[in-house]
Amino acid sequence: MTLGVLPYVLALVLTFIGLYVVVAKKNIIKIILGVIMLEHAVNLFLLLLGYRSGGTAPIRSPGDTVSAEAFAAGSVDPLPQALILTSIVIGLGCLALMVSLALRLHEKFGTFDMTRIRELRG
Amino acid sequence: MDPILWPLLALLAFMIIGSLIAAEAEDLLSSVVCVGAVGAGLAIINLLLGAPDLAITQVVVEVLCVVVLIRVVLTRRHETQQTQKDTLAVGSVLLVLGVLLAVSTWAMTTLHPFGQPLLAGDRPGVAYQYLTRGLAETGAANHVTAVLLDYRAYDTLGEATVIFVSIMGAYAILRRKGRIHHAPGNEPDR
Amino acid sequence: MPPGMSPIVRTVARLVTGFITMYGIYVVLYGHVSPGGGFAGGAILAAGFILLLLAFGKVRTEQIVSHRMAIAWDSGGALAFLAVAALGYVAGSFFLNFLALGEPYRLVSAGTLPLSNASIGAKVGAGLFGVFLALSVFRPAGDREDET
Amino acid sequence: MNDWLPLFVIIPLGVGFIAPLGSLRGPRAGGNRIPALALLTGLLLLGGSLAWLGREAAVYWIGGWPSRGSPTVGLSLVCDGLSQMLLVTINAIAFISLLYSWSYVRRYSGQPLYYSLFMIMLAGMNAVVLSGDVFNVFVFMEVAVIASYALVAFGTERPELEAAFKYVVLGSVSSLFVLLGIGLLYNLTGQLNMALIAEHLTGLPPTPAVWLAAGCFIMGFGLKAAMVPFHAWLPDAHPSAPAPISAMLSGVLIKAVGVYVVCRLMFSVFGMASPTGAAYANVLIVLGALSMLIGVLLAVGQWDFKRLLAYHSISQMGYVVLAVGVGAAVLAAEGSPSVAALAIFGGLFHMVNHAAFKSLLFLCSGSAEYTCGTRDLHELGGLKGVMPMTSGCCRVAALSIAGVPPFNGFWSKLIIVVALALAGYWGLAALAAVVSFMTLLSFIKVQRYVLEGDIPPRLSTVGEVPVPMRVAMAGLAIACLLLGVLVPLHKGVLIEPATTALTEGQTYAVRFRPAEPVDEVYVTVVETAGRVEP
Repeated sequence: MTLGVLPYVLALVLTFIGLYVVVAKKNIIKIILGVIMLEHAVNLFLLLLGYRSGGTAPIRSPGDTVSAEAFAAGSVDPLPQALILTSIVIGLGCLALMVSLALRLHEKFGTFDMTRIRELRG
Repeated sequence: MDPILWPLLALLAFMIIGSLIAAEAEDLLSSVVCVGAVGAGLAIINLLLGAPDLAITQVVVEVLCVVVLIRVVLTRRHETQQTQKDTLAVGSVLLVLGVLLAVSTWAMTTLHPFGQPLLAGDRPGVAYQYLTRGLAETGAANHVTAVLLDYRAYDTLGEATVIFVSIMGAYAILRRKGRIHHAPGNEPDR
Repeated sequence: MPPGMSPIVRTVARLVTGFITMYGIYVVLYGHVSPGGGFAGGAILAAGFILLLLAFGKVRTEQIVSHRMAIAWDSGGALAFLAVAALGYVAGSFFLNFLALGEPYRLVSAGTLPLSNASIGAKVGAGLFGVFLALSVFRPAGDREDET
Repeated sequence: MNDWLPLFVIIPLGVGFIAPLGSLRGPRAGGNRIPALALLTGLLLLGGSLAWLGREAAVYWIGGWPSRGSPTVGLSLVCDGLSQMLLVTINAIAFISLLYSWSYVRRYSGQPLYYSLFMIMLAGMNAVVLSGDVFNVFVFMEVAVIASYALVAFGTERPELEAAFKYVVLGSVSSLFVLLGIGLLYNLTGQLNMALIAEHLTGLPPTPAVWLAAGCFIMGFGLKAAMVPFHAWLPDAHPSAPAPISAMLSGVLIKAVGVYVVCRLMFSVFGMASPTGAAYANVLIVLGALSMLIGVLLAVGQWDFKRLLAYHSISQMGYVVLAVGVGAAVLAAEGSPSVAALAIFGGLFHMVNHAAFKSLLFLCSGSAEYTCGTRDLHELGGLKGVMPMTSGCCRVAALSIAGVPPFNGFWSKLIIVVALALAGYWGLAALAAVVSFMTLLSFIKVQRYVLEGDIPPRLSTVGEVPVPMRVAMAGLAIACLLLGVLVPLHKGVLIEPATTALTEGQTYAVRFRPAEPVDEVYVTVVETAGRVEP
């Protein structure tokens, strides 16, 4: 039934909006924003994969003495969360590089417009 | 249906609208702010779907990204006069992306539906082992940290290296002079 | 007008930075018990230092955390994490959790996890602050300050 | 010996973390200590990888998890024939590039940063080749690729910055598609270990979601391997990098992070025997043939030495992907296994040869740029008299890539063309021969304008490059010759195990899954290849 897959489809729509911005826009900052949007969309997709209806965070509080199996039956999947943490960090790393490049490009070419930069490349 | 489905769909709609505004906004600063809003929406969805670690990390990283981008854009946004929009290229890009979106949506219908992942089924994958044996074998109450730093610690070594490399890369790109002295005829631009 | 922002921002920054740093250290060290961990806590620490940098400008912040210190802590944190992994390698197989697990829900439990969290927290905190320091050379007004 | 595997990653990472500390004590204090340390590490890794050649497949479980009685929760390092071959190629080219950059990088500021990024890129590539877990491959691919972004922009001049920005954006987009593919696989199989995913995929019907996952992987890793529809970044990125980095990028990075992962996923995880195997094989064939043809067509008209080499990289990688694709098609159609093995053998052999002669060509172009200061073929000329060693090595490399008999390029191209013909793809065999001829023309042009002819007045005072650069180039030239002449000697040790690793396809799942404890229902690992009934 398609309603069950609706959140995945909306995450996919976000992915393609980000892809559109990266492909169609000419301004460096817009391209960087497109990559950030793409990262948000893929992280969201991984998050939706791990959810279990009625699930709680996979963290045991000192108070509960429920058995391991019962805890496992009630909690959300921790593995996609670990993947997303790694993906957020990788996204931050790429952003740091892109912003550094954008600043140096602006310093050397004086503009953020990729078409003018490609002409002036020399 | 699932109690959290309607708030989730509302937040997803908010994120999609935010992304569209960020894509089409003329002024760079408003685009940056819109992307910040999309990130904040994602942080709230993290809380909704039971991922507090991610919510903290997402919020703080989002704040840092938006601060960096605003500093970059603050004084350099006067050059946003759009070069003439060649509608043919934009149209063809939209067409291709539309076809790809349709095909992937059709392919996604065969996934396990939202809310009933493999973990909830009778043959759970590796995540069931992490949940049942996490506290006993690693002693960590936070199973996400148990996965990150004990079961799959090698991944986290890679991750720490990613941060290290991107920072050293940023230093390398931002240093004052690239080449010290040049071969004859290969002078720097200015 | 001294570099950085208005006096109001500077006084608020002076008040808040202590709490932000304390909260960051808490999130790093209690990563294996409560939500958080090396990356979240490190990012919070970096946010605290960046607040200082924005409020007081580059020169004053350099006296507190200099660029060279940021690189040293970054490499040091990375080497510490690799050392924890190498000790595990010596004690059996790579990344083995060789310390005693202790009783759960306490600070000193889960073997090497708090050590790994601390080293990653230091690394991410110093690293992000270092990048922001390097980026801040391009002042908002667009003219280039003296090179660090 | 088995637990040496993590050292291939720990040692370069350790050196990579230590190197920036050298820049703390003032710009000149580092001196020769860091380059010497890096060179020593490169030599150590090369020796270790050579010692690993010819051993049977090994698995190393990280964190000691399976031995503690719990089934598959940890990460594994897998070193079978294919990984051993790539390990040797990566570490050999890395050692020679380090030797070359000993004097080449003195022209750049920030030497400690250069060696730190170089060693971490090397560690990332070693880790990708050794890893047995899909997400682990993704993370260490990111490590290697982010290091290469910064190294491409190391010269911080106008063209380098613009090329590096395009490379970062396209690289980030392709990595996110890989992550999408991993998410899809996790939803379907609940596993991340490649062996277990393969095992679960055999049980699953070929639903569209599996095709979407495979499509995401091909798109993501295809861009890293510069296959045609996604090759736009390579002709800008590789020429603008410093010469030893161009050698590493073209010689090894697009193989270890691109073609190797595509082969591993297509053969071992998604499997050729499944009904969809034929579809995957045909996709590879189409991509390979397109890359081969378009790469050489674009290269013929080039007058910038390094851009010409970059386009040829795309074309030569097209050969590798085409040969492996044809081998996969024969396997999928249950054709004669010997023809499939021959095609895959040709493809992998050409991958190793390409690593050797393309790196040498980039190093020679770097030497020409080091002394004459220009990359434009019009302004070069007559280097034969002035730079004898560089010209000799350049000639050897040009003859190898063009496929002239005594050198290695000829043998691998010959095997590929023969395999294509035997497999019944006559059209593609003819295409491969035509492309090889056009490559020959292109490199006759290169030799004519760079080596022959009279020296332009401006370059008359040009001398030979410093000694470390000459030794590095000579080493690669000898490797090109030996790889070609001693084929019967080294094929049994180097290429054959890699071919069998691929032709055995999904038995990868049986061989590299950990031994389950007896009380569990799973069967223990059996060496013989066979279908696993869970």
